[in-house]
Amino acid sequence: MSTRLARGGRLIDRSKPITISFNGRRMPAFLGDTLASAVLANDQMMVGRSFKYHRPRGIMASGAEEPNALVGLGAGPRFEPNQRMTTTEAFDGAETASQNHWPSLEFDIGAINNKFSRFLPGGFYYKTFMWPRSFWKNVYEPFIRQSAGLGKVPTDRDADRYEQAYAYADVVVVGAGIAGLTAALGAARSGKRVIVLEMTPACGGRAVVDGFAIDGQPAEGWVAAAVDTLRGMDNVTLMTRTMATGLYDHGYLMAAQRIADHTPGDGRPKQRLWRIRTAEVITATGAIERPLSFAGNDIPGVMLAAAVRDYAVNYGISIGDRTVIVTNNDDAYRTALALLDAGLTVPAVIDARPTVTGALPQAVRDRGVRVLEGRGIAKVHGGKRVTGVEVCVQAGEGAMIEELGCDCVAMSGGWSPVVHLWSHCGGKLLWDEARAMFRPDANRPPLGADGRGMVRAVGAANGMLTPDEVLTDAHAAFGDGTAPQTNAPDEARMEPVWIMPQGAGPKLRAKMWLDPQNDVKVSDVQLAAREGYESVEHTKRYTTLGMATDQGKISNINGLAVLSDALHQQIPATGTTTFRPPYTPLTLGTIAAEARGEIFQPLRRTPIHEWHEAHGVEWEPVGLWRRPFCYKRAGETTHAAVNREVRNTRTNLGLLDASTLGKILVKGPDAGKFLDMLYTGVMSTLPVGKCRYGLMCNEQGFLSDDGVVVRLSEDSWLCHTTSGGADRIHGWMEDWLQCEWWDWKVYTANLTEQFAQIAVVGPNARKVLEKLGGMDVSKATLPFMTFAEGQLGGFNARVFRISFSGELSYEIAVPASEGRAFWEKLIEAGQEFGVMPYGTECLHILRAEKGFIMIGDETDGTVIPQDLNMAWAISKKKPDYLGKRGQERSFLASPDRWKLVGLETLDGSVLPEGAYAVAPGVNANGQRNVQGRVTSTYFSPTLNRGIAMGLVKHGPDRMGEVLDFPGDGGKVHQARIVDQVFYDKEGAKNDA
Amino acid sequence: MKRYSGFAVAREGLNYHLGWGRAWRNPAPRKKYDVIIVGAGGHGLATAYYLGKNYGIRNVAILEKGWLGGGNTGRNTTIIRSNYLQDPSAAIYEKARSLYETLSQDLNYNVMFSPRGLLMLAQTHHEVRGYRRTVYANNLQGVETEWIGPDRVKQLVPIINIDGPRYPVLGALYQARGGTARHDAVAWGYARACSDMGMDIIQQCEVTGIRQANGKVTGVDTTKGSIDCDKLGLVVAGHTSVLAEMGGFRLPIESLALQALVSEPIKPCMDVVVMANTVHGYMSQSDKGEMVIGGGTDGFNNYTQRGSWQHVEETIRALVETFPMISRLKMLRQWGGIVDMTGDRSPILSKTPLGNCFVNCGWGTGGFKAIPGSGWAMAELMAKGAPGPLTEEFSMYRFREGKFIDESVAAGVAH
Amino acid sequence: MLILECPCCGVKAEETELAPGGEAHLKRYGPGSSDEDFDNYMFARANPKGVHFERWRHAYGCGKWFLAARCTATLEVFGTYPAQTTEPPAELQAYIKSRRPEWEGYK
Amino acid sequence: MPNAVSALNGKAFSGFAQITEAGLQGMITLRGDLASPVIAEAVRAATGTPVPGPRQVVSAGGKSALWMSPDELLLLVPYADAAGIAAQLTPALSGEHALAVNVSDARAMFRIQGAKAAQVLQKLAPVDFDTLGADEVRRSRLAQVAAAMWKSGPDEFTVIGFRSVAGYIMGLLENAALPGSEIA
Repeated sequence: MSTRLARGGRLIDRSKPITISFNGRRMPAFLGDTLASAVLANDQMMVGRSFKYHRPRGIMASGAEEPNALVGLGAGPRFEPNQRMTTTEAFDGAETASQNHWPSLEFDIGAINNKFSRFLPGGFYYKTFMWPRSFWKNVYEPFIRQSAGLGKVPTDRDADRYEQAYAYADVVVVGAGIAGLTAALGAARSGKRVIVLEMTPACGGRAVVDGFAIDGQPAEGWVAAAVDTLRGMDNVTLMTRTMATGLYDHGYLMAAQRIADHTPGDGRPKQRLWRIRTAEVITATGAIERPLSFAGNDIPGVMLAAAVRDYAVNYGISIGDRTVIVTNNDDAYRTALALLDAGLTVPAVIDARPTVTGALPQAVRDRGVRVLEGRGIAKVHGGKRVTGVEVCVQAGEGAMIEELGCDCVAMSGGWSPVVHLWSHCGGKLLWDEARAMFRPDANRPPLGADGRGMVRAVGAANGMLTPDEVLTDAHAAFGDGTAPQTNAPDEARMEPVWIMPQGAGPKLRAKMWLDPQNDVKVSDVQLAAREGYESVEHTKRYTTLGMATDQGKISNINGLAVLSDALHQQIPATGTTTFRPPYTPLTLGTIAAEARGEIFQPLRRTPIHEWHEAHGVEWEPVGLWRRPFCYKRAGETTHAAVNREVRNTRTNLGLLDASTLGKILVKGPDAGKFLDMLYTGVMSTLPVGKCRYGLMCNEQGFLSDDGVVVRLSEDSWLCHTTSGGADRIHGWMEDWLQCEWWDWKVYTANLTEQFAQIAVVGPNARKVLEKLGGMDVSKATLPFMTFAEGQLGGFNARVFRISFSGELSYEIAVPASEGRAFWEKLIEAGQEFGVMPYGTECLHILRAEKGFIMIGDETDGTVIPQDLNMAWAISKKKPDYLGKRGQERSFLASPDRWKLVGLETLDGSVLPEGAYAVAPGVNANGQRNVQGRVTSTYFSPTLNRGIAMGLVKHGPDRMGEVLDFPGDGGKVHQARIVDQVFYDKEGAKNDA
Repeated sequence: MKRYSGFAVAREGLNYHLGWGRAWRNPAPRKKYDVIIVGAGGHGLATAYYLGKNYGIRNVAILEKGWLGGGNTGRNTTIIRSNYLQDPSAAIYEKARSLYETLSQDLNYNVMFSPRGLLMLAQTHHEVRGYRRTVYANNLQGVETEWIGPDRVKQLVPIINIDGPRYPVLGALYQARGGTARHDAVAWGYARACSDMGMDIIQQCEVTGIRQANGKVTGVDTTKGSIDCDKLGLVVAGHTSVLAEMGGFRLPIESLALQALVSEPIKPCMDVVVMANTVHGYMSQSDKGEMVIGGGTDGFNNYTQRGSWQHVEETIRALVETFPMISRLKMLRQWGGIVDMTGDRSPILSKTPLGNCFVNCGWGTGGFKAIPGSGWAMAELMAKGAPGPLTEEFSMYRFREGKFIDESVAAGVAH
Repeated sequence: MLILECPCCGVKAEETELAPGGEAHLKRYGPGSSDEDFDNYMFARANPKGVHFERWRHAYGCGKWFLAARCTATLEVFGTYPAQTTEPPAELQAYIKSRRPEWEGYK
Repeated sequence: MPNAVSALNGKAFSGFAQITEAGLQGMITLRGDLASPVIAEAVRAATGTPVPGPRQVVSAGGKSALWMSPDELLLLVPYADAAGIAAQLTPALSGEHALAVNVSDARAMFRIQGAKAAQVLQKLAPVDFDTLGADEVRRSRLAQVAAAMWKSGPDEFTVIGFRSVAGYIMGLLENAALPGSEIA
């Protein structure tokens, strides 16, 4: 059984007991425990079920590479699935639950898959589940989805908050083991701005566990001193609990800092995502131990040798009473020594190497432990826990020599450098035959903005495995003088062992797990090779090797080796799969950071926004703005409110907040010439004080924006744009001025937000302005399409006598800071004239009744002004304007284009929005022919009937014709083609 | 070749699956082929497959510079839909969708087509207008879609936040027979079928030049020697411009990086595909349980298959806002692909200035869903040497006339 | 996630402060131009896998457009320069040549 | 201007740093050839300062001139004087190709104060504040909106953004300054 030892555990604080729960069982633990060490202290070896066969799964590792130990953590708004126990700090009251089983961890119905495992090899689903056809969607898939998936589904809104922050550095050192600390000290002493990132709460990495001396003092002491030195330097920032998740182009490093993961609900952000821009990255990310592939290597109790050592030294935990060690290298003997030091039994060390010499093995022999040379494990006994192993000759086919009873197997297949960060941004690897590993190829590093290498790997991450190699390599990164020295013994080379035993037959190979979470076995990879999935990417995708939540940290290299062997080629010929960010899974909330709720996106408010809110507004999002759609009175429907606003504006007085309209000042000797290029019409001839409606097209010739242009003075014009168009059009102007006509003397300024603009509309419009007083707004002084500036009711105002409704109408601009006050003044003064505010829907209906087009309704990016019968707004004389050439292309110049007309249903009903007018027959693809479509359609309270506008083939020549518009539920709407102006055709009202 | 079936799997199981043969051969290139397709992605393989199946043209080589299906076919978010606004798009995407319905049986390879239903959320009045218009168009195009209200959306997607503070869901464009398929399986299934017809799929074979004589293509130079052909089809997505350069012509194409990501797997919680275009994010749940997420493209030319981080961030924050419960899920893996964007964001299936050289490209961010239809139409174009009804609108010369196929007008995006 | 130094204000801006603007040095063709010239101006793009000249706007900064020479295969930035020019500066072209000897040069 | 109200009417928040909407502030956009002596004279007359160098802010007697782009300055003057000064600038610049316009109402200004003021911005702007000059204006973004920011005093930053998103900016700054979210 696994239990807490009476002493030891350098990371736990025995004076601070805590309690966690696992599947409802309360378990005592200590501050400093991980969830993994906490449950192991309580003999909970089995912690989950595998993905495919639902086999029992135990903790295998002690860090980020752990494939099995995933639990649901917390509850309700703090529930988090797939939490990795080996990297999650235990805290008092932590609730955890195992995953992927039903009804219980101990008894799981899904384990039936295990019984049929030989019929469910890699990729079996591609070969079956095809008949009958409908069964995939309705039967097979639901079953597969149900038994797949891992964690439970969160249901609540996240209770925690997250944030991000930017940081800048000359050097970022990733990993605070002895390699990282050595490199960081070198960089810091050379005066560089240094950031050190360590994923765990404590620094030191493996050295402090393996316990040799550095420069005469114990590794632990040396590490503590190095950390103190770094913390004491102004040019160094050292962050623990911070995972470098990904490296992106131009030295952009992403790092997730765990702030309140282990102190939930203390008010701090749960995590902070650092976006670090650095000139250089030093990866000191260490190495990951490889499992060995022998039958039953997935049974709970079979663990990585170094992990067994970590649990003993760091957490004072004995995984088992009797631990058999199986290895192909010397390092695993450190585990034997650690266990012996802890007073535990090591029945034997099974070493695949034919002859084993060297200091570490000798030290183990000296303590009376058998070292079985040239041996391997044929199979492991046990179901939910190891009970023993069968020893065999590694070179043979698995015949048993002896059986060893044990409750833990500590395996070591050697070490693989952690090359993820190096690879994320294009760094290449080389195969080091002597060390039997892929390691960074210093000649092909990831490139920075200047095209030169931006990453260097040091220490174990660079393939250096013995302490002295590591320190020498790390020191060389920046160091002057001599590298730190250790007293660690020399180690004999490991000898690669890809399957155990060498000659294992199919039966054994089908029980050798490569990827214990996804249940990928040696036999599956061999099957993929046999079937021609020869590319490593094919094999990965076909078998799902390395696609589990650990992303193959422990399984990839063994899988590659097995694949290479099956293809009879060298490992480098096979190559590796691509390493994708993030290194460990990154919480989505951390990525979204502050952008939630009210600050999810900017909300643009006009100066009158709050007034609308206080007066029954129903909002319409327009870009990032909110505009009043209508103002509802108590008990009023939206439809009724809109109709009321329309009728009142036509008969009395309406106010519209038009502040969102774009207002761009264009000034300079060449401004007129510039505007003549920008608009389809002529603006240079516009007299000062006059207004003119204009259209803008893109170079394609398609209509992109419209608005009223005002000549403010001899050399300055004010261009109104649509609400959505303001920034776009201003950018468009600057683009042409800066990049095409840079010798033209024109300056622009976007004044959109400088002014609040209010449309005062209706028969009583002039009356209310005259009541305010201060300016002569009479028909004589201020006729239609003119402009004046002055004082209106004590406000500095610009008054534009323009109309988008067909009513007598003024648009008045006042400084934004006074917009609210001016609006309220109009409301107050307007009472006697029946004033009411109106919204965008009323605005739309008013303009539609008058047959005015609306950008975004009549236009959709494929419509040209000619389609809208607006040739009158296009200058024939001008040699050029933006879009003119585009409009000359055959399809745009075609006489067969759909053109704008009015549409009136025969029964007075409202045509469906977006409906198409059908034509006889079908096209070559069997699609019904069409001859037009509805662009705007409303109920007109003024005319008390439906009115619409649409684009119809040869429309203007077909007045009076009736078209069919298929609507919803098979209903066909019939509408007659009519003049697009439905109301006050002669324009008497506007002229009042 | 051995037929796939449950019985076959069981039978082989008794023999530890030692009896399975290769899914596709791995031949050396011959001197000459009737047709060479460059690019063994879904579109290239499908083109070859329908050349053989529909036109009996089987002396075909498919050349692939890397490994088959290793481009965008194996990097996309596997969404299948045909609810496009414009007639030509609707025609070819619906052709593809309907072929997907029976593709597993046609290929004897389970591509796991899952018509689980697809929603495009309308979150502004502008989108409501655009999608209602699309529904009316689809009904006339023979594409089954419907407009559904917020309540129905909530019913189909219980985890969605209908009344988000910023963009309440006003309804959705719903295609019940839209869904997903297993992307790798589509490439592998076509490859197996092509190989079975005697076609040569030649991997690790990069085209380095295009040979021509008096205005007609005669063959290609490759890293495995030069190979002659009567007809050449370029079906290489993001690398089309590079091949076109070899052919001596330019295309209205720009190569951009598009990113996608998956979360860690959780138990089933979303049975449909949801696209939210106002906030630029779309999401479905794979059979493994991963939430499969995609977003927008970079705005600059890029061949690195590495996109810029801010697009991932934009997508995630949009989806966390739309599906608050995913906040504590974790991103497991992110990756990028190189998409080929045309001037109107619609594909090109066309003859080229070079005789007997045809191009199929410009699928941008939406190619996977089109694979069978694209292959079907391209095969017709190449076999007959002239465009059929499915391809005639997709000529590379449409831009000169200004005859665009612009899908953005319905606020729809081409994912 | 690119960094480009804005030649107008000197800020080393990151991509999120910039707006990309497509291929640089396109010659505008207006009325009177041939269909082919106009088509090429509007749509035909070099889209090279390698050295690319492109437009950027320092949208969140000084608001100015500028041009950049960048490798689309490695994202190496060779340099940035003002937009008011019809072709890349000679010294920049020389530098690119030194970094990419196989480059055919600016045409 | 008795009716004038700034975007957030002086709203304030106290977290690990003090956030304040600075109220009404006169601002004038001046575009032209910044090397021209005429411009230099006009700037002197308006703010009492010389023309700032690239990315520089210069101040005198409560007025400032900010370099916004190679052909654009932002002049900070008392709100009540802005319209008048803008009006005087135009004749002062006659004969010169230039543009001077009052934009006081198009913007909102914020102050962030406290020993950890920089941390608030560090969470929102892709800017290296350690290397930001004492008199340097940095135009960048705060999360999703444009802003100009500079170190306006010991332990104080000033931020200028657009008026319509003043509420969003305030929300960002408050959130970033929440107690407990200090960076180390």
